[in-house]
Amino acid sequence: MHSFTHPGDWLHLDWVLVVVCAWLLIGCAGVVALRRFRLVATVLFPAGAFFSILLMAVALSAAFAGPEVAVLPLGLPQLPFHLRLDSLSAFFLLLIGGVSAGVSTFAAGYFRKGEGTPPGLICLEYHAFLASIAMVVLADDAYVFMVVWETMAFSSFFLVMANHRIPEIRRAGYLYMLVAHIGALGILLCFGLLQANTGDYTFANMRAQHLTPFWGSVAFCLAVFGFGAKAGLLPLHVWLPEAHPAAPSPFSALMSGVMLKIALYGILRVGFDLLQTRIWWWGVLLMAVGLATALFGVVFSTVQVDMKRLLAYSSIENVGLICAGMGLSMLFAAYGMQALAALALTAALYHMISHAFFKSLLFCSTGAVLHATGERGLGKLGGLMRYMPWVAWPTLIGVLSCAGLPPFGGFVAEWLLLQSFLFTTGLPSSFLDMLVPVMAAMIALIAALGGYTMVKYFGVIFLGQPRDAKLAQAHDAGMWERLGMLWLVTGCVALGLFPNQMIALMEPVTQLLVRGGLAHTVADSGWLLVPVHIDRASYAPAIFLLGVLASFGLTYVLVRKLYHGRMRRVPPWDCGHPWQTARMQDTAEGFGQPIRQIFEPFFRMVRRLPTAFDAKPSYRVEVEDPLWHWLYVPLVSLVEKVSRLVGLLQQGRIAVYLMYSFVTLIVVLLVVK
Amino acid sequence: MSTLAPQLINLFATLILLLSFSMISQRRIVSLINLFAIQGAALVAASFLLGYVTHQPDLYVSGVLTLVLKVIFIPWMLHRLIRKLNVRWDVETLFNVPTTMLVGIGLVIFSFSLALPISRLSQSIAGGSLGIALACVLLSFMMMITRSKAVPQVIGFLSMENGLIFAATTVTNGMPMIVEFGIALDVLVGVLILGVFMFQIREKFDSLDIHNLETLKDDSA
Amino acid sequence: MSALVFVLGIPLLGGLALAFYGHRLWARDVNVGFSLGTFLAACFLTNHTIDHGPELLWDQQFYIDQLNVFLVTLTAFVSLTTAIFSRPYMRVEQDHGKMTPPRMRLYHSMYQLFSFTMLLGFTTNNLGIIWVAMEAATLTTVLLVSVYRTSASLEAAWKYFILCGVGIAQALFGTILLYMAADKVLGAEHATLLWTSLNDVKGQLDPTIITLAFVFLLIGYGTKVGLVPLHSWLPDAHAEGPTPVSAVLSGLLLNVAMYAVLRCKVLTDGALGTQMAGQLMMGFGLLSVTVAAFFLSRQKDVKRMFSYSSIEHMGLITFAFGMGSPLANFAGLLHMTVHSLVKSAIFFTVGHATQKAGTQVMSEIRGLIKVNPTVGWGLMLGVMAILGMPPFGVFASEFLILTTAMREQPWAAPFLFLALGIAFASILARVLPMVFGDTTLKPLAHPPALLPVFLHLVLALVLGLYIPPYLNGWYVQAAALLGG
Amino acid sequence: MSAMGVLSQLLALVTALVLAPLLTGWVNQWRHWLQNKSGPGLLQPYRMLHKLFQKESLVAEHASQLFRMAPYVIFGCMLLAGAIVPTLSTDLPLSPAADAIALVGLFALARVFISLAAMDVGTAFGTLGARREMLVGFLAEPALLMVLFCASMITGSTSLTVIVETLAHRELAIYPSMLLAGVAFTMVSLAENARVPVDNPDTHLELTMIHEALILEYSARHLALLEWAASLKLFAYSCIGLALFFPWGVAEANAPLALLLALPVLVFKLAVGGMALAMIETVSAKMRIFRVTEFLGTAFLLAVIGLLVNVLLGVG
Repeated sequence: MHSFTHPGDWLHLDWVLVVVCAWLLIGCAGVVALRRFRLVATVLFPAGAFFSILLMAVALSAAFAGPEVAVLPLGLPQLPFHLRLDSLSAFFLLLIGGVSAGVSTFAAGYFRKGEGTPPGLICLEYHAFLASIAMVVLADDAYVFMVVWETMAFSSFFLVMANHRIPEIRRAGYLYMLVAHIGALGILLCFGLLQANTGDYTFANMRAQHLTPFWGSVAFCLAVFGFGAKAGLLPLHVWLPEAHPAAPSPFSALMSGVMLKIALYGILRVGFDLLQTRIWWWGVLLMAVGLATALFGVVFSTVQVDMKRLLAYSSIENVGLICAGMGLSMLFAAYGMQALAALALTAALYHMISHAFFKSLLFCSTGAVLHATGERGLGKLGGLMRYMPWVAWPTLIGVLSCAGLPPFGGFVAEWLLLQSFLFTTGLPSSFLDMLVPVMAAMIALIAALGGYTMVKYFGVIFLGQPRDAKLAQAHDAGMWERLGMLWLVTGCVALGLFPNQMIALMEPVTQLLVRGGLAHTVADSGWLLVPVHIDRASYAPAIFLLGVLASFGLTYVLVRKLYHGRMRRVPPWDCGHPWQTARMQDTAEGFGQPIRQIFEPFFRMVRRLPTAFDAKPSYRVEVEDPLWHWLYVPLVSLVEKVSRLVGLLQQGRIAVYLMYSFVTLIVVLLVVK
Repeated sequence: MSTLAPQLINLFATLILLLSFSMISQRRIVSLINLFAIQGAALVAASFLLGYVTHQPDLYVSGVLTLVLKVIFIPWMLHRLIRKLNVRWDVETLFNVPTTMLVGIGLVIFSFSLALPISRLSQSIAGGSLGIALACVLLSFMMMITRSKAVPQVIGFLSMENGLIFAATTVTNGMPMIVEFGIALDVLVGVLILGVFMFQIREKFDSLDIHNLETLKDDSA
Repeated sequence: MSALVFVLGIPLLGGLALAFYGHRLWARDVNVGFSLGTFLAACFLTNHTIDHGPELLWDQQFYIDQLNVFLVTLTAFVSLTTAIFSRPYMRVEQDHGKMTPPRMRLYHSMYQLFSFTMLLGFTTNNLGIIWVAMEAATLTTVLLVSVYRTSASLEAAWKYFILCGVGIAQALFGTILLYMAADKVLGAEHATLLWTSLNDVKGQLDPTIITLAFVFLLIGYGTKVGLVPLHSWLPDAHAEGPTPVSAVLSGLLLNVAMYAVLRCKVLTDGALGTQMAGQLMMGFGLLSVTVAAFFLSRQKDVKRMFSYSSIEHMGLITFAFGMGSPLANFAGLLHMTVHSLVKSAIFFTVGHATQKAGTQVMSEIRGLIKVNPTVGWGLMLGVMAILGMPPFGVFASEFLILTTAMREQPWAAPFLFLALGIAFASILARVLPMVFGDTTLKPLAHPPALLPVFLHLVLALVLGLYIPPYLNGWYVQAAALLGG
Repeated sequence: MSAMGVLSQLLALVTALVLAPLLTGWVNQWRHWLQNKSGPGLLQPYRMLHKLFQKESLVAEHASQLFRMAPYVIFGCMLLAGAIVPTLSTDLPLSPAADAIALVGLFALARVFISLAAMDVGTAFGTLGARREMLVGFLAEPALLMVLFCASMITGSTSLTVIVETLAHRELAIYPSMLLAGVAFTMVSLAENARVPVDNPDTHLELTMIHEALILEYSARHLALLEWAASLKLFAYSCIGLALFFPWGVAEANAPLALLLALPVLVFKLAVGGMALAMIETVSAKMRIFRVTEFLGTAFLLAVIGLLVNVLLGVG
């Protein structure tokens, strides 16, 4: 361990460790002040936010510095904790710091008295969660990676179980923990393979190993399985729509925004960095899984009626898109096309950081709405724009960015992704050449559907008339909550308007992973974002926004000047039907109905139609996840069947037990002879 | 005398094997206890003979120990127990007797084939008896499985101990003294505890049938 | 006059003293006193061994080396904490009328005698005495299991005695064969069952006899370890006895049996040279882990569930020792230590929970966190530890076992993956409703002694995050002793 | 940013603004002639715009600022679209700022804002229209993207000006992929501009209207801006169609007299396009709303097949 010299010349890694320890201290302080909710809300969480900003600053400066290594005295005797801060971890630390700063400030204003677990305990779990996330990104050997990886799952499990009075939340917590642990076991076995019989679990040693294609593929599939379970890739996604809505909103924001990215970081670290062998079908596998997850996620998010489940499914969609981008980059890297691999990887990284910002913003807005109205179902909300402008407008920016509309970060990520998918003329096998444009078509469709979902989300909650009388007393967000949301909004806008600077930040990461980068072409094109060549494609968000605003302002002024600006408030046109009520607006189910009709085979619908003889006719449609019935229910019944079989072993009769002992003796004697 | 001893040892061994067989097929408890006592006596005789032939005094001590325990005290205690619990009815087994006999023979063949390569190497004069001892152990093991009453199960357990002690004395001229004492002590205390249990089972289930000791199980739905 | 006299003397003395005064009110504190004395003596013994290395005592009858000295300390420590836990527990049991004064006397004296037999089993050098100690341990625990005199505890005790008696008898036959093999090599007059002498000469032992001997020994002591299919007695015995007894049974007695198997494995490996012993142990270990995992999902009684979890963990430990490489041995020893600590901690919290709910059926125990947060959180953290969540030591050893398994025996990895996954799913499914949610339970009269629980969990946490070099040296030497 | 470039950019803007209502008027005129009615005249759209700008705007009680801000945003987007699409010359300084994908994004932005504004009022018709608009949008947008990708696959670039220049200079080759893309493009533009097979622009019948439902609540200057934006959208779509499929006659950089020539060529092409559109409208009947998804689905598949054909034949 290095001596504690003057803080001026500390390594970036030391500063990150300072932030991590600070978070843990704040957590412990939370435990001390268990019930004093005011202290926790106004002192501890903002302190956490301050350290997040510090982490962001350190990450920014570390992005361009060379990799730093440190060894902590903790851990197994022969395997102390190895930590390493390279450009990939710096990028993710930047993401963590940025998002957690906003979410911590929001969380400061989020707590009310006497709700579920004491705020002090939540503060501990929250900051332990943050600390473990930051450490996962620094881990440089299998043991410390697994320890902090499962501590992350462990602490977020308690966050999900914050108000465990409700049975559904307990069920969600259980499912979440189970899938997280199964995934962790998968990762453990993958690391077991990666160290290839050397017994040395450090990543440096793993990088030096050259696995045979077979064992390399087994390790990669285990990694995709393990990290996919945490990221919510298709077959293992069932926990995400249960767990994220169950957690209090600021934490589901952090889980959706940051934790899913850490799972994808895992795939990046193992797939690109640790495994030196590159095989082309790995990319195709990742792309296929990614796109299937994305399509599944977006289709399901359109038909949800609970706002947090809608966002959870939308997170699944975005994770799928990022995975597809990574898969394409791996495909290019396998064929040695560095430039295109870098383009695809930059698209994936850009999508990660923009999704982190706008998804946390949307979850924070649901938190504010939930606290103001106490209502989570979309069916009972509406018209909150008038009562909660400070929440509505930032959410509008989040919605536009999530829908991938031009001036914001979401569009730049989608733009880069489409560019990388489009220019694939050089792939040797014709089948792949054919496959990639089809995937580009799917990405376009998925992005468009994302827009559909977001219009439904914003329209049903904030616009129109309040569908329930008590919505009128909805109070706007507090000072802390506004501050947190504004921070996240600036993040989204900055990502949208200054892509060149962001891509310059991602340059070291792509250089590290695929030894190629976009920086040189992007750097010298000033305002224009030119990934490959000026003639190929270019996009200048600032000029684009300027154009729209200029024409907006010009028309506004000209119309006021040439004509007039008189306006009068009148009741809306009711087409001769006087009893227009708020309930006549489109409900959440209604808005999702066309998608439900088009993508019929995707869903497992349970309809209860009213009959002629009903005293109180009611219509209910429940849309369930088909995978739950195709994969999980048979799996559970299989385990039950086998355990019933095994149960027969313990019948209670002593003679039978003696028989077991006798037969084992005879059998083993025969075997040994 | 030197040539006579191995034959005598083998005689005692076959006697013990015969007794084990008869105990398996025996239906009445009182005669079961007596057979056990006779088996104990044969064991004592074998150890005295071996002690005399190999001039090892501790074999005499182990013989006396077995005599006191296995021939006098335990049978007396079991008889008293049966009189007090007035358990006099016959002992039905789970499988009918012929099948148990067939299985018994199979076991004997198996243990002989198992012990054959070893007994050739043994220097002690009664090398061959290892197979017989193993057969006694397996037979009494099977007896415990097939009996559905508490007392026969205990007797099966004790005759297994007899087989083991016999193996120890014949194959390696007895175990070190400290171990002999330990084994004897354990067996004694074990029997005492089993006696206490039988009282409690009798008092709790007012029958010594093992069938009502089957409540703890996991195969229910 | 080394510390060994006190290590063995104090519990023996305690057993005898408490036989007369066990029913008194202050008997509980005397019990704790004796256990404390034993623990201090064990600490002295450990320091002594660390400074001077392994040594033979009292004309070679007792042998202390790195392997058994850390097990002695562990046993002494856990019996101390269990004694502390049993003070309030037994008082509540007495209030509920389940424990009459004569039974208290039996309980206390047997408790001390039981720890004496375990310590004897660890420290003796004579394989025959190990057998006698195991038999004595079985006898004492049979009385402890049947102390409630209910029909279920009676049945459990009967099965426990018969099955273990038969198992140990097979072990005796194995010891006799071992003695026979030694007799051939060392000659008749100074043939001994002393492990050290056998260890020196294990190269020349006759392979066929040793193979047969190891089979009998493995199946004999394997019954006591609870390896499937010899495990049938374990769930009944651990569930029916009073909770301190279950804690000590699950935590310590299984380690003694495993220690005996290890001693025999060292001799067999030396004699045979092949990996037969390791493969047998791996086979049994894997079978136990998989079968026990499937049993877990069927359980309705909380103590039965955790006893199956003990079978699973012992299976994992046997598998680790079966692999035989130094790292696997290290992992096995670490897992044995941490499993004892965490499993006994869980049994402590479960004890309090069952006393509060008045029943061991899990569906009637709800919302522990609401009734008594410390018990609730204690149980939650304990269960998370036993399921192998990282900050705790169980994860460290499972990490090593799984990765070495993936490296050396890739065929075993899917079984381990399946078994650990299903075990995690079933235990968490049962424990979560017990800990969280609303409840109708009422707090108890006597405040629970939860110091031991958190003491154990902190130790497990330390073993998970930072194994002090002092302790690590211990494990490495012990692992080297086991060879491979 | 040559002076010539700025001039051609301004010219493009002005022509878009001026010609758009004329194009709508021309199409309506032709439709009425084909249905042998004497139409309201070619300049009717200008008169309507002027009338609407005079009126006082009536805004619903519950409407928020978004409702009043949306028309300006939508008009701004459509104006920018007109500026980006190379109508008269390819020397447009603004064009590098947004390529084909950004153009599609721009249309999507306009669509989202109009839908949100429609939902803001809180009546049944607004939300109904918004849902249908988004339904059409989510299928049309990827189809349009695929059509533009076909062209960019051939020309190797997604920037519209580069596409037009390369296509214009290529000798007259028949690209099968462009044929498929052309059919897909016509279907998409019919749907996007609310033409007959998908939606009837004139009707206010609740069951059928999509576009009209969105602008139901607007009046006076807001309505005028939205109508103007709708015609601008039609103008932009037809210019994209011309740029992709009939690129000849568009002026290159620094060729002032070619710029003068380009205007009449554009007007002629638009006239022919307008007639074809009117012909399609009178011939086809309106589809049920749930048939629209199949209609747009086929358009999307056609575009994707066009893309594949492009890859298969190795053209471009």
